[in-house]
Amino acid sequence: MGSTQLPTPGTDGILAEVPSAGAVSGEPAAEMVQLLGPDGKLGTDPVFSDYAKRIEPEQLRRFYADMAKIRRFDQEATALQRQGELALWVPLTGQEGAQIGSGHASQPQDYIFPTYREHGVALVRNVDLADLLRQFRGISNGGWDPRENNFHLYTLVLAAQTPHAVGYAMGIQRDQKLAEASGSTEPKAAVMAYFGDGASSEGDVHESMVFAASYNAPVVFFCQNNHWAISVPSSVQTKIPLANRAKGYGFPGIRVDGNDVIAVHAVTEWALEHAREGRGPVLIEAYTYRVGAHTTADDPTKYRESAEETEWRSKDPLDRLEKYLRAEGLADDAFFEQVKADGDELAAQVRATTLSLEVPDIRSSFANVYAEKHPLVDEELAWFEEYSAGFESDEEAAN
Amino acid sequence: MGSTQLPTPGTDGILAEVPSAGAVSGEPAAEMVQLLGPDGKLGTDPVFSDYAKRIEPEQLRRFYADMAKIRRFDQEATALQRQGELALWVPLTGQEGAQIGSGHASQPQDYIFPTYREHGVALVRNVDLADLLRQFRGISNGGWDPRENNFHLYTLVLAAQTPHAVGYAMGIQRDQKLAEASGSTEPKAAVMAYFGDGASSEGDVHESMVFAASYNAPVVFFCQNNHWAISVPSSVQTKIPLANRAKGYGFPGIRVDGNDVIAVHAVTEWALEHAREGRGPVLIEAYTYRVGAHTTADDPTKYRESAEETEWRSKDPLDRLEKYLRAEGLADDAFFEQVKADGDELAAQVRATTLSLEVPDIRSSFANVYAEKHPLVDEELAWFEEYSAGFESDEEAAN
Amino acid sequence: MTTMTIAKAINEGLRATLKNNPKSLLMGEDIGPLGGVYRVTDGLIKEFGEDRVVDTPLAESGIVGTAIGLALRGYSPVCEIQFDGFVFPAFNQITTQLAKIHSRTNGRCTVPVVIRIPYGGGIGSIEHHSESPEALFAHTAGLRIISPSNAHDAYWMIQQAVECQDPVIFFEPKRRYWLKGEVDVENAGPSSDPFQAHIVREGSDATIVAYGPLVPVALAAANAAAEDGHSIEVIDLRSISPIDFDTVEASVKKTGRLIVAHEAPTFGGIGGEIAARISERAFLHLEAPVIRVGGFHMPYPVAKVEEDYLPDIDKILEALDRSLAY
Amino acid sequence: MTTMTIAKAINEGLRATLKNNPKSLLMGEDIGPLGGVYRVTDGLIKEFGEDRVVDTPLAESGIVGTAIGLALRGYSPVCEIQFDGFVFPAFNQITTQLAKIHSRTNGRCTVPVVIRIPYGGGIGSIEHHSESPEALFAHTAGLRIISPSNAHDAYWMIQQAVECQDPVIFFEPKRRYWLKGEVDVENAGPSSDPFQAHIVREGSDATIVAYGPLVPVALAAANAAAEDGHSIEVIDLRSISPIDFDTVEASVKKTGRLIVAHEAPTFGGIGGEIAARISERAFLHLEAPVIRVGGFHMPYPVAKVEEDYLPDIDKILEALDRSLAY
Ligand SMILES: Cc1ncc(C[n+]2csc(CCOP(=O)(O)OP(=O)(O)O)c2C)c(N)n1
Ligand SMILES: Cc1ncc(C[n+]2csc(CCOP(=O)(O)OP(=O)(O)O)c2C)c(N)n1
Ligand SMILES: [Mg+2]
Ligand SMILES: [Mg+2]
Repeated sequence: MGSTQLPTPGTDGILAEVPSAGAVSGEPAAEMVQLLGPDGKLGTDPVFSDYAKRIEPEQLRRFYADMAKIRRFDQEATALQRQGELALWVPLTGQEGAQIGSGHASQPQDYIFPTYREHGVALVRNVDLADLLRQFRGISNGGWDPRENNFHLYTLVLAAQTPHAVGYAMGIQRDQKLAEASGSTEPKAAVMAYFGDGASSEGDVHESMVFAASYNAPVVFFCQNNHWAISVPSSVQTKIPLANRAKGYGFPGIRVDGNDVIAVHAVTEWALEHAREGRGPVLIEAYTYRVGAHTTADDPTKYRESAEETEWRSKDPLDRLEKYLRAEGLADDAFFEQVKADGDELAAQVRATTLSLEVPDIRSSFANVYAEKHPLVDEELAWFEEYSAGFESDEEAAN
Repeated sequence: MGSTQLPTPGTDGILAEVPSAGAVSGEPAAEMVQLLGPDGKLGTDPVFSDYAKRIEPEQLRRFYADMAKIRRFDQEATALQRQGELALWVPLTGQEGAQIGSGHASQPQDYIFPTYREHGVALVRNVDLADLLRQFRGISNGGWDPRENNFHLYTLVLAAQTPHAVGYAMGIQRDQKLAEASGSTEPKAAVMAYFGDGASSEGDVHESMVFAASYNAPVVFFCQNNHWAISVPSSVQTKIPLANRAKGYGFPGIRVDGNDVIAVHAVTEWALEHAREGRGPVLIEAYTYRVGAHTTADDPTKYRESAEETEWRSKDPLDRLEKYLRAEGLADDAFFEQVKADGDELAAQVRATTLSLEVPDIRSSFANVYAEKHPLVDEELAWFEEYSAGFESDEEAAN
Repeated sequence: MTTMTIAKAINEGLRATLKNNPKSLLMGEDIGPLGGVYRVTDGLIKEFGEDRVVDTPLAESGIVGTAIGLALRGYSPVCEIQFDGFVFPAFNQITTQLAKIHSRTNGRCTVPVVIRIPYGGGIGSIEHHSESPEALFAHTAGLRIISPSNAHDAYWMIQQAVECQDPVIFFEPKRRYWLKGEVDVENAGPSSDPFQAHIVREGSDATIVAYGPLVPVALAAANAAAEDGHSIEVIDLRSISPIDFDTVEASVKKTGRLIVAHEAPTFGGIGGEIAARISERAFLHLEAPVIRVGGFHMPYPVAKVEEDYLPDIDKILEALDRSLAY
Repeated sequence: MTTMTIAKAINEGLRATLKNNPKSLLMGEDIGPLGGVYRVTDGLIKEFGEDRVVDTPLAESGIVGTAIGLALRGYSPVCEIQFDGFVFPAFNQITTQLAKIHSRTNGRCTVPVVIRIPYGGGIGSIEHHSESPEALFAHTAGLRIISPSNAHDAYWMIQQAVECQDPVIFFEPKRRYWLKGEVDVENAGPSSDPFQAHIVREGSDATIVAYGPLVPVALAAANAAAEDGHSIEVIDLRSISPIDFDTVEASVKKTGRLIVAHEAPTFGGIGGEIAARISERAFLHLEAPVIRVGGFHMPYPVAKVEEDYLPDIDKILEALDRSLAY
């Protein structure tokens, strides 16, 4: 249970106590914020229980429904890949708690930079899930308009989006200064940057944290430690809990049970408030597990024991919330049946939309290299048109 | 005075307590290892006093003599630059304590990766100081054989040498395993990587620390926090003492008074022992000050108050050791006069050698692009020979 | 018309940008109170404050990466990389992110980031302070690359770079920072399109193409050749990506001969692209092969021998001789 | 003679290296128990242990940077970069350090690091998994760059790369990983020098130069052209830096026509260097301009349109037609 000690509101620069540095990252740290245990019982935390109490039953049901929905979507996408309809799929099963909990803590004015596995966050941010599949169907590198829901495109070069998040947050700081000067009362905003335990080793994560600390930027670094970077265990990236990284920069770092959607929500809400209120960045390490393969191209039997997977399945984020909802009388069989039906409907709908997505033309690639006119692009496009026309006339001649 | 708490020898993974994270890097942290204060009085430290006690009077005098020598050399190099004999000079004045203290803690089998201001370490490692000037005279990018004294060339791309240091240390680990297997009793070795407060922000430093922690590599990261990266104060790089960075990776980080040669020596000896004995990396932050300009091309009046410089001059590493040596009766006027005379002699000698250094020929550049034969290099060299010969025959014709 | 150095012209151009474009801001190492190691941003922090002129942590990937984030938020950041040799820590952000975001978002987002890089040699400096890495950026689609050779262009081109909705790498010929020239701050005149080459000297016997620091060298070589009775046309390329091949092609179709000069190593340099394309476009007009004058295939050498390394008047004349004698 | 795929040939080559050179070791992401995402290092960690086959943290600059340190200590590290598009975080270490250390130390130190990079498209993959960045390395002196196109070369060239005292970037044509071929594990034969080009098909009417994944395409185009009565010579370049210009020049002097094909974008690509140099060396022998067939000036496009992007038989034939008709 969480004995996390946090900055007194308004007091800057005092570090949250993070789990004992001696702990080994392969095992759960002794100190990790957890409210809802695998047994479905709700514990307490001196700071975060207050945040958890704010969550209405309706919202808890929504958490469950969203976790179930995105897991169902994940299965459908995996199936689509197996059927040759997607080039690749990146499953999120096991990480629903971390994603749905944190996603729901964000507000519309916050801007989110995901990596590539944040389908749960995408769902919460109202991204059309069929649009999300465009990337994996090989028809677009970015299937949605990031400005529409303040949810950025997936970034495949690991960690490259983390400085973008900090820069975006620096922009928010400037906008807010101007807004305050002009007496505007727009709601304050923050940024979230998602990355993995593997990506945490990249230099860009460090530079992002240096910049964020230096400018006190309103950004929450949300690291999903799912224990694996493809085949490499997180112990290769770090010997101690990743939340400790924040100690090097002087901002709070918190390890939270990533399979506990309530704790994740509470911690993320706290962190986003902290950031929005101008108290600077926060690092959250969501301690979770990638239950499936890294991608549909991966074979985990090459590098890990299935016993580990089994163990983690017993900590499943959906199961424990179901137990809690049932025990507290907040949801009944009808609810869970409805969730299942909704999931199937979503899956069917995504499948149908995906199969009907238009295949692009390379002309659209030509069109988007530059925002302004470019002679070389024009020249090469002209060549391509002539070249293609040659084939068409060949074909005509042949007919 | 140091209340630093250190890992019990043999116990891995317990962090040294580093200065309170709330401290601001602009001011000395409350907790910093210091033995010899600016007043020349020797204090105590629960761990490091033992190390300080090992230092014989003869060695203390050597510390003083070396600090004085390298400061004198610094003046001479600055003069040479002013006289147009060097393209640029990078003065170390103010940082003698950090460099001579740490340099003397290293052993011949240790390998050292400097940045570009470590003239004091170079002196201790027996690099010919005239060779060191080759780089600044524009006649070589590396004036000495790094293998001769296990002192690497200066690296000008900031932080780029830090992963080299870790890789070198990984090589030592492998060599030692083989040596142990074959019953050899070679002394154990470690690596030191020097870098500045500015360079600490580069991604390469992070990746180096990740690798070092992951492989438990025998490497000591030695950060000279001299308060400035050219015109940028260290508060832009970090809001808390840089020693805290080690907390993010789970190895000890220690802030030491960089102007206290005794404490620096003690802490570095401890750290190198720690590394050599297989207990993993250590980060040392030597808290010091760049009293002069960044380089001879720099003008500090553009960005800092001279009062700051004055204040730091009162913490001078030489002055305090002189006070101590005199107070303890370990050195007299004759000693200090001799030191001065030796410094002048060194300066004269370096000047003479520098002025007589041969100017290279571009043919040597052609020769060293590749270790093995390369047709393009041969072709371009042949062109150059013919082209140059054309001028010579033109000249002959003109005569 | 005002006379000023190239450094001052960029300074004035940035000042005008900061005044006219409230979303513009400058970022980099030592660009604040120091005004940059070459004083190109001198005085700007005083005038526009710390939110518009930002001294950053020492981390180039962080500089470009946060600039991208600012651009996504609607800002127009101008990053300074302190020297040519120190742009490489930012290479990933420039190549995989900055260049591709417009394309990746199917045209939805623009990232109008400018990256200023003082480049080139001839200043007797130490390692990494004299390089010409432009070809390493030109190969990547999505970036634009320009380099002024005179004060008037410098003043206008930096402003045009910021206004351009595409990312622009702005290479500043550092050894010409103190070169003075007339600047018309009212009218860009023929410099209104930064991506167009300029014929800076007309001629009929051969064409020399150069850009940035070598434009004055090319002109001097052309003048020297004139004394031997050769009429040489000189083109200031100005834009390295895109390249204004039309102007070069027209010139070569007139002169029949082409020399391309740049400080960057010849092998794999942008001169190869120009030679290849012009050889294709003007094949039947070329009376001699295109001759490239560039750096050798070696790391930029130490200062004391850089004279032997750098393309200079003599080397260009030698190439001209070979071309004319073909 | 044994038949094996290119992936297996590299695997066997690495195995031989690890056996014969006790100072060699492999480093990279997922190269251990997984055997690499393409299984190129399959089984090696079992055979040689964790000190020789090292799963690293996820940090490319760290991989190359520590490899340099290991090389300075006397080791011969072979780094795997997981995909072409992920080499850029290591660009600084490769360009400013790895390439320059031999020169910087005035020849005193060697850094025999090999960097293996699976490269190229045609596999229907997502962004950053299909690029051909070789030109971005070729421009930097101090590096050598090679790319095999068949199993025999793959087996030998990887071993030669490790033995070479210079840093070598080893580009592996990933879409040909499963291409089988005969390997003579006893004798390198004509493949004893990895920096020499091979004439893989003789002809007299025109020359096609290709390397890596496009060699089979060039051969197929030549065969198709043969049906139309054209005799086409095909050269497998094998080494991208240095380039064996002598072999190409001799061929072009014979055929009078040259097509250069690579997947990388044409603009600023290595084809420009070849075109420029051969146009100079064989100016009077060329009956048509050198024609380049390469990628468009755009980020590598999405999988569903890569067919329109990639040089293929038709595009090479179209170029041949243009050349022959000139
Ligand atoms: C810079 C970079 N290097 C390598 C890769 C290849 N790669 C893709 S995913 C992955 C593992 C990522 O692990 P982690 O950050 O933990 O995220 P997870 O996949 O577990 O969500 C690797 C190595 C990449 N995409 N980007
Ligand atoms: C990668 C890189 N970026 C920028 C520079 C230019 N530069 C040279 S020294 C310096 C400041 C270094 O500060 P610090 O690391 O604190 O070392 P100090 O000079 O104080 O010893 C800068 C920005 C460089 N050499 N390398
Ligand atoms: Mg992971
Ligand atoms: Mg400093």
